[in-house]
Amino acid sequence: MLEVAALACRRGDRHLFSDLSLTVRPRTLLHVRGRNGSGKTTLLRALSGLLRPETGSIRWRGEDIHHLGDDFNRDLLYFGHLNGIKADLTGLENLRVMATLDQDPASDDDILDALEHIGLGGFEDLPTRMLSQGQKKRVALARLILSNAPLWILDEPFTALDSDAVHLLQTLISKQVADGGTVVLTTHQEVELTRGQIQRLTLGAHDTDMQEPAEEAPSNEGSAPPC
Amino acid sequence: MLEVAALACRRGDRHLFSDLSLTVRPRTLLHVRGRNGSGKTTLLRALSGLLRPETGSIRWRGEDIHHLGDDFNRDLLYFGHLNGIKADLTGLENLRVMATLDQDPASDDDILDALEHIGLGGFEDLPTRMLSQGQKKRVALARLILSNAPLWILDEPFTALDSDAVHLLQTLISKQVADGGTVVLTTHQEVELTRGQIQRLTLGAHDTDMQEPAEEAPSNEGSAPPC
Amino acid sequence: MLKVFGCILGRDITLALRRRTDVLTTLFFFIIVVSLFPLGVGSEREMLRELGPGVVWVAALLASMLALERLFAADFDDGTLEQMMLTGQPLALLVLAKIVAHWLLTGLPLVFIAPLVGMQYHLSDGAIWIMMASLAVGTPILSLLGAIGAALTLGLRGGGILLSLLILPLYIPVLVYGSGAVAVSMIEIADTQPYFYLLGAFLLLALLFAPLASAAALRISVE
Amino acid sequence: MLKVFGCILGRDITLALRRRTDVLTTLFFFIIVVSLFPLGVGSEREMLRELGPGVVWVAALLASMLALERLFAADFDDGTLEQMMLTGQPLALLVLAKIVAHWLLTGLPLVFIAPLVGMQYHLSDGAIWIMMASLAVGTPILSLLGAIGAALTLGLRGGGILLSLLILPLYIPVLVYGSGAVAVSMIEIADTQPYFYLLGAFLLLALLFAPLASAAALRISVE
Amino acid sequence: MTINLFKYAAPTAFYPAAGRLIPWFGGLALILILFSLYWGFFETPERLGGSNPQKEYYRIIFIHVPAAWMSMWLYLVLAAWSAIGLVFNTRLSFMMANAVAPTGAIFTFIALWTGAFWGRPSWGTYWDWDPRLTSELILFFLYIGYIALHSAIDDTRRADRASALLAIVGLVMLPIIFWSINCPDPNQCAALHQRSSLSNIESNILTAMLTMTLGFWLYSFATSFARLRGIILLRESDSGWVRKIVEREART
Amino acid sequence: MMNFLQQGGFGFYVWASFGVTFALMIAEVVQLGRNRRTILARVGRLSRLRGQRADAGSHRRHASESSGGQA
Ligand code: HEM
Ligand SMILES: Nc1ncnc2c1ncn2[C@@H]1O[C@H](COP(=O)(O)OP(=O)(O)OP(=O)(O)O)[C@@H](O)[C@H]1O
Ligand SMILES: Nc1ncnc2c1ncn2[C@@H]1O[C@H](COP(=O)(O)OP(=O)(O)OP(=O)(O)O)[C@@H](O)[C@H]1O
Ligand SMILES: [Mg+2]
Ligand SMILES: [Mg+2]
Repeated sequence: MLEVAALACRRGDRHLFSDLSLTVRPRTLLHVRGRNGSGKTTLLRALSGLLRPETGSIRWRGEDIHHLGDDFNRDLLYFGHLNGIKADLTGLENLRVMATLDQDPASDDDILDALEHIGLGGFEDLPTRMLSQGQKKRVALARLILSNAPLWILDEPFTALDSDAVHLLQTLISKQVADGGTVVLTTHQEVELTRGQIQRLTLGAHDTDMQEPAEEAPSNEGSAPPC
Repeated sequence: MLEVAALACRRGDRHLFSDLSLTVRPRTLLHVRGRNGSGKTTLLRALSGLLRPETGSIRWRGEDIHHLGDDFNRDLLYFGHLNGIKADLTGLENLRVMATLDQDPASDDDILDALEHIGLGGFEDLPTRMLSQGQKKRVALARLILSNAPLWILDEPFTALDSDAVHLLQTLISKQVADGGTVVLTTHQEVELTRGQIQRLTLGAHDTDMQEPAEEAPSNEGSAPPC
Repeated sequence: MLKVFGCILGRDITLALRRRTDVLTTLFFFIIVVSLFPLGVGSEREMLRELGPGVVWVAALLASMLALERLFAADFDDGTLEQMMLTGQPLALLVLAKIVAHWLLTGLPLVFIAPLVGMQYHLSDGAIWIMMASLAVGTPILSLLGAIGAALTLGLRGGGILLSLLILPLYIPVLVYGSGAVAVSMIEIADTQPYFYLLGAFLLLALLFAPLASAAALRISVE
Repeated sequence: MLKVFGCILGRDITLALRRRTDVLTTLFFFIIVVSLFPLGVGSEREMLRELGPGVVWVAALLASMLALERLFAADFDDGTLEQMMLTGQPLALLVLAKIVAHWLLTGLPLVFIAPLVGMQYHLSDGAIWIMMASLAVGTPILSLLGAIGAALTLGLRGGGILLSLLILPLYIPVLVYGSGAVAVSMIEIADTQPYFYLLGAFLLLALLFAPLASAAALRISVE
Repeated sequence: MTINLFKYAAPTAFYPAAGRLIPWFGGLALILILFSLYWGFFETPERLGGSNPQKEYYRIIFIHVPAAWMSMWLYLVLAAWSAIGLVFNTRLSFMMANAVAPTGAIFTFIALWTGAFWGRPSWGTYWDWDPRLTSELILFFLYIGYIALHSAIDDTRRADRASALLAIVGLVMLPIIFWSINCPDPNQCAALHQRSSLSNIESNILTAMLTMTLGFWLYSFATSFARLRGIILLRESDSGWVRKIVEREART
Repeated sequence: MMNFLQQGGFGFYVWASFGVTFALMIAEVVQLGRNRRTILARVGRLSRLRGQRADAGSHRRHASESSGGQA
């Protein structure tokens, strides 16, 4: 269970949201929505512990995630705007390293199966640098198949994927939720679940003037504009 | 009119497509589709002259684009996976520089109008580094409003945009097509046009074994895999 | 034409001034490298005086080279370089504008800081003047030549160090004549003019060909 | 624990070997910088011998620092660093593994190339041995200290040169004692042992604290 | 006492308090500096005594030594605030460290500059690689490094924390660096260094020097408080109390 | 007076030291004053902008104002 209490975040000198409280139970998908720039990425990074919020607390199974530290990380799978795969390693090697670090008991065969499953059969021993944008993303998503972390945090996982891959990913997410996991994701598209329930959070909706910049950039003064 | 004859491209050691011929007339949108890794980006970069194709020719108004050189570039607006805006300049300054280089006669007021129109009113004097992913993309898309290039080549312009912005962009594309322009784009979503006609090209569909890597990467040999 | 040149020049200078420290870091890098030597080799006055010109020029080479790494890289990473190549303006012109902006921001300050550094090495006033003059003629050559290397190594991992590998050997003539001029000026009888003629000729040649070569290299790298 | 350490070590070494040039470039940079000096200062034997230790050590400083720029940057750019921070393994351990891999690839080769360089400066055999030993003890300190700077400047524009600004002053003790040991070894009566004790003590301290500080810096930078 | 401290640890409370203190610090600093200038130029002998008597240029001592002391003291202050900020996660401490850095760098530069202009008449050169001078130069580099890192990072929070960590690493390394410069040869280190002491300096000179030190000290309080107020305004600009202040000060 | 200025022939060194020291200190104070004014102006402009947000044209005016000011 992920509990967020009185959370406030700011980037630079802008308050993005404040006093955000919510609880995400197991078997639930939290779909964070909002316009461009409403702070979805910021919220997800705060939830995964990468960014320390201004105020407020985030608890996982009753304990503050910053106290849990590495224990929380072991329960978490975060997937950000960047794929987190090395361009010079092959898909197989990338996933092997991640499995070791995550202490997932995935053998090479498991990894090859996962790659096959995600539609990269035949590409597993190509350095990922040689893959297209969408294929790279697929390699990263293969971790979802291998991991048994109960909490997934996915930031716009559907971009750059073709419709096959989108479908596959939706199946994976449904399965994770059905198996008692928790998923937090952002996407501008709609998501459907076959089992489990969807909880929606819309950022920046109740109060549109949050969309305004709080302040001009300090470095922006004094120099002549180009051209 | 954009004419492609017997085009073949390869990336690394893989043939992506060969013997591709097509003609895109004015008042037409060419929607390039295909699975992840089918070569859409490669084709678009070839069409814009950034990448020299293996064989085949690309003609714009009857002349080879590599002979036309800068004259072709003046007719072209290319929009790639990268936004092409400087993070340290404000939206206004970015667009001002681009307008000067493109020799568009856009005054500051025109630019401000365009930014307002694309939903960035109030953000125009913030360095774009302070904007979210989608907001940055919007700044880049404001060029579409300012430019009067007859040929647009857009590589996945809809990613990271929220539904408002997607709608706006579709309107812009419709208008360009209606005004006698040519648009080439890739996206995994469907596009609709209010006027003008849509031509579709699906890459890698006729021949699925192209999805297989032709050859293993040379740099991949000889060193032990990690972990 | 001139408007486009001015636009890019202005853009790059604005960008640098938005991050004022960027400009200062090159300068301080130069000062720090120069100051490291006496710590490594000891501080005997006579020896430092002999070392001075060489150390200053080697430090200038390194500073210029390190700063060059970012000449096109930033524009490449955010896609603006791609856009510049598609604007219908001669690429060599845009490249020249970028190089000039770069030199104004990283090369020129070295000329002005040279007296300070000369003092640390106990150089005479005359030698310091010659050093300033030789830096003023030599550093633009460094920027021009370096631009070719920067364009070639664009987007490669470990670009910085690879760049130095490509470019440092090309810098050798500038180093030899630049430090030569200063060293010779410390001897009464010798004449520094031939050194400056040579450096000037290099500069002209580089000014003519380097932008073209860099533009060609950029086209290859962006593909 | 050991498995994780080995995994990261293996990963980084594999990555480097996939791009063999990366490893070689550091080495060549070192050689080129060392070779530039005789061109800049003249080739008098006596002076070169005196200069040798200092120049070699300054070049080692610069080479190590330049290579460090990429220590975390590549992982940061493609998001793998973020992932490493979220794996539930102590970050300091992962950082240490990365530093060790980095030293094996860029520091150790300098030790083996030292005799070649020593010859260029007409150093005696004894001095060359001492130089190799001092590099072997000193370069790990450089990698460890530099990692802190590399973590702090992660993802910043002009990172390379900023890094040098931050880190070169911290390298001074290593420079002083490293080159001091070699210089002293050329005098008959003097004893190099205290130098090595000092360097060894530094190394131990750095080994203890630098991974922790780098891990803290990474957490700050990735935020 | 502790309650008071915590009260002033909030930017809200600190801003007006600093505003009230600045004129006092500034005024006192001016008085002390003017006094010590008068004393230093008119009430002290024309040459410094000792084995190597120096002529009138020794008066540079009245700014050189206080500036050198301040440069080192302010680095300590900078590192201390940084450490407090990192440990207790108080925003004001980071701002404090930020506000002190430029003043410290200026004093370091002054020490270098005046030392150079003292060295020319007394040693015949503007610069020598004497340990003391070299360490001061390194201190200058450390200040510049702190400032450069802070301004290279856009996100103020990251900038604060990163440069604070750098300041602390610098503080740990400082003694090691200074010591390595002071004693480059561990075999005969003890013999190298001799300290000139203040005890045998004439008391008039000492008076002028110490008043100047105090003056510089108060001056750095005034400037860093003023800078701090600016930083607070910028960072808290979207909170209500800052808006009120701005409206009030726009009227006056 | 002349005597005082000459400082026993070392006037150049003494006055260069004292001059630069106090010039730097005064420059710092002046810069702080200017800095404060620009900060107040900017924060003021932003809070006014917030107040005016109701009417849609305000962003425009604000932006052109600032670009005019920069040029
Ligand atoms: C650029 C050149 C110089 C620099 C960077 C410099 C730096 C310093 C520093 C850091 C201190 C404080 C050290 C301490 O308290 O132990 C100091 C004190 C002092 N310096 Fe300098 N100095 C320079 C040149 C000179 C020269 C040329 C003289 C006179 C010949 C001089 C005379 C003194 C004296 C008398 C003190 C105070 C005595 C003491 O506290 O031990 N300095 N200087
Ligand atoms: N590095 C940064 N420095 C300062 N402000 C930032 C930074 N990154 C983002 N912001 C600001 O924070 C706000 C939220 O950004 P965030 O990336 O969380 O938005 P998002 O909801 O993920 O948007 P998108 O749908 O475009 O990805 C943006 O409005 C932007 O102005
Ligand atoms: N730099 C490269 N070097 C070698 N091969 C590459 C490179 N970039 C892409 N490829 C290969 O070219 C193929 C086509 O890539 P491209 O980026 O054109 O695909 P795409 O259709 O745009 O896919 P996506 O929908 O994922 O963006 C990929 O299968 C990939 O294996
Ligand atoms: Mg986002
Ligand atoms: Mg693509």
